[in-house]
Amino acid sequence: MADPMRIRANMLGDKVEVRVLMAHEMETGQRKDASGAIVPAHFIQNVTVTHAGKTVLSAQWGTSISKNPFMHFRFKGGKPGEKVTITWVDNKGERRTDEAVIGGGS
Amino acid sequence: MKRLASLTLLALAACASGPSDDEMRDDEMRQRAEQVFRESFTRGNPVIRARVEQQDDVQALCTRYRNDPPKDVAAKIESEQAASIRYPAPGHFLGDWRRGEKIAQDGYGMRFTDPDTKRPNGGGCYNCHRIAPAEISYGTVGPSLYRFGALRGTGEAVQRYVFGKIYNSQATTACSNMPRFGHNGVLTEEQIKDLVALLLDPASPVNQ
Amino acid sequence: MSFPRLLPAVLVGVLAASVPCVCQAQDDTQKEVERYRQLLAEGNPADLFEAKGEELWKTPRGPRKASLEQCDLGLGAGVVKGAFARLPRYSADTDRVQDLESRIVTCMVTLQGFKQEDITKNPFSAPGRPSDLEALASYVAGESKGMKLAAPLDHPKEMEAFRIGERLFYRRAGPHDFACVSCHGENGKRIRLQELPKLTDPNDARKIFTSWPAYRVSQGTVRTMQHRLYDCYWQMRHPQMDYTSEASIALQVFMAKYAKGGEIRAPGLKR
Amino acid sequence: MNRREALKVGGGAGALALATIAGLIRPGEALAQQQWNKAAFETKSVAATLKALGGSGSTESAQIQITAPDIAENGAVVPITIESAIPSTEAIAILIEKNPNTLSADFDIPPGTDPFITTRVKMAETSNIYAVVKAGGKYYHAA
Repeated sequence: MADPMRIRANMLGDKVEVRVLMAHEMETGQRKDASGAIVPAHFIQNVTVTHAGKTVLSAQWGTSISKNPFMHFRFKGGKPGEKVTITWVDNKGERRTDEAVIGGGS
Repeated sequence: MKRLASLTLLALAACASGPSDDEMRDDEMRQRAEQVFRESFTRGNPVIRARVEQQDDVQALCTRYRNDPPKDVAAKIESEQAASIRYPAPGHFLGDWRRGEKIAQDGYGMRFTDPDTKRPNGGGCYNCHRIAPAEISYGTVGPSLYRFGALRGTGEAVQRYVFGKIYNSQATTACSNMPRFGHNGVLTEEQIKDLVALLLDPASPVNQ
Repeated sequence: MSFPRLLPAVLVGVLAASVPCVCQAQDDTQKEVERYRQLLAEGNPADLFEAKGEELWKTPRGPRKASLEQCDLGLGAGVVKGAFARLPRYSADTDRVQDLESRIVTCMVTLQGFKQEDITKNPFSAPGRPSDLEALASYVAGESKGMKLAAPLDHPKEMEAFRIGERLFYRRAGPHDFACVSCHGENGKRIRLQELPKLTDPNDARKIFTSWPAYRVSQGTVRTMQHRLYDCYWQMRHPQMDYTSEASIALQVFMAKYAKGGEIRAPGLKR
Repeated sequence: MNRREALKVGGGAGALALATIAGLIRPGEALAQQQWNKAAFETKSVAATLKALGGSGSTESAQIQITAPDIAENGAVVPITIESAIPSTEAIAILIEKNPNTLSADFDIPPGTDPFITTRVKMAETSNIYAVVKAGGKYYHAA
């Protein structure tokens, strides 16, 4: 199973600032291994961030997002103590969902 | 520290009664370190291992004096290393600067991940030197060589000097940080001539 | 100083729009590289390894189905906090000077029953083959973040290791005549765009020695101090250095002497 | 079918979001039904990507700011921030002109979320970076 994400969610004024790191190889499908064989593409295709049942960000990614992806964004309407939930799904159908509690001012 | 080391040597030279206690301990420590070195690279490629276990005289002296040998030792190293240089025939120092640029960029060769193929070794010159202006990713361990020919001239005497410097850097500076590319068989005569051209050919981007 | 075996299918990208002019090339390049690093510092993927390492540390594993929670890293069984700030050091139970990785291996063998040969055969990760040791080292090092390096280095074996490390630091060998000091003996130098620390200068040593393990963006993984030394010897045209070999630890004792007092910033983030 | 088209006609993801709010399905399940714009991610030029995203008539805008270092020490990890000052920004896409596949990422920005995103991309070689913004149903771009 995929390793957990690291999510930091903190209030910045009236907004929630979210920074997330995901553990994923993000294989392009163009790299060759030591024996010269192509390593099949393996990458996150969809990311969804929800807060209080509402999607606050959704993304589609291609193979050119860096390994161990990082994302930073801000949304309105969250309060300290509430949860932010992030889910990714990759091209092999593997998925991972993690959540973080919104902290006070950062 | 460096000054102390050379004084110790002079004192030793003047003393006929054999090595001092300090010198004995130093020698013991040297042997102990050599043993640790041998026991710490046991799994590597045996060819590469053999190349590093045994130091040549120059390597041993530069290690001992931490690259700052006393004058007499330096002079001896320089004259012996100068004698080892195999120069090309007069008038044939300049190769092709375009090939030289490739060699200067290339760090390939003699590392444990470099497969033993016919691919020639690189010089890796940009690791330490600024050379052609288009390459902004250059090192500063060695001096900038940008405009080398424009500043120093491009005549045969300079060509011969540059060839010798790349072939065996320690012929001019004992214990220089720069590899002895020709002497140690890292680069061929042809490759060194291409590098001479990179620095000295008036058409080379180095001299624009 | 890239590591071609591990580099992804992409190379250094320089944005065409603004290649700096020749006159200020060096200054501008340095400034942009600094900016690049600051942008990356916003999220260090080493965090992922710390989290994984903590989980591994606390999970019963190995033939004995034991966790590493009772591991003695030098401050007593079970003390992780601050342990990295006191390494490398002499351990009476093994009668050896040990670094972080060597001590983790000792605990994996004695507590969990792993075979030393098995865990040290492929200690560094490769694409598709993660390394427990990289994660474990990240976790333990991270538990000393903000503390000052205070390895005692006064035991006779530690003092002997220092003298051996010192000799090895200056030892020139191989077809390129390289020694550690070839790259790490002067201030303000760099290889390509990578600045080189002068390891015998406390100002440099304090910053560098305490920032490994580190996430290396060029390799997409955390690399440890053992890997840093192995990689240096690769560049020096030496053979593969044995994992946790005596030379690797002697060199760390040598460096640690100059790095004492430096604030632990591991796991760091590097090119 | 192109997911953008689905959004335009007001079905697809919009309906799923409602279902999530109602607690009918968990976010993970909603994701499984989410689409990935294969056609757009396989394009090999800026023009083709714009076309695949439905933004062929896109106009250049000074209200889109792209922040990236001029020099990336390593092309495997290039930090990029896109910020749009165009009112009603709904989506932000990142395009790398010289990459084997031009489109790198496409972010949907719902109301309440800042039109601002930072991520990290791989660059195969020195290249221009384009940002494409969809706002109020129209497309804008910047390089």
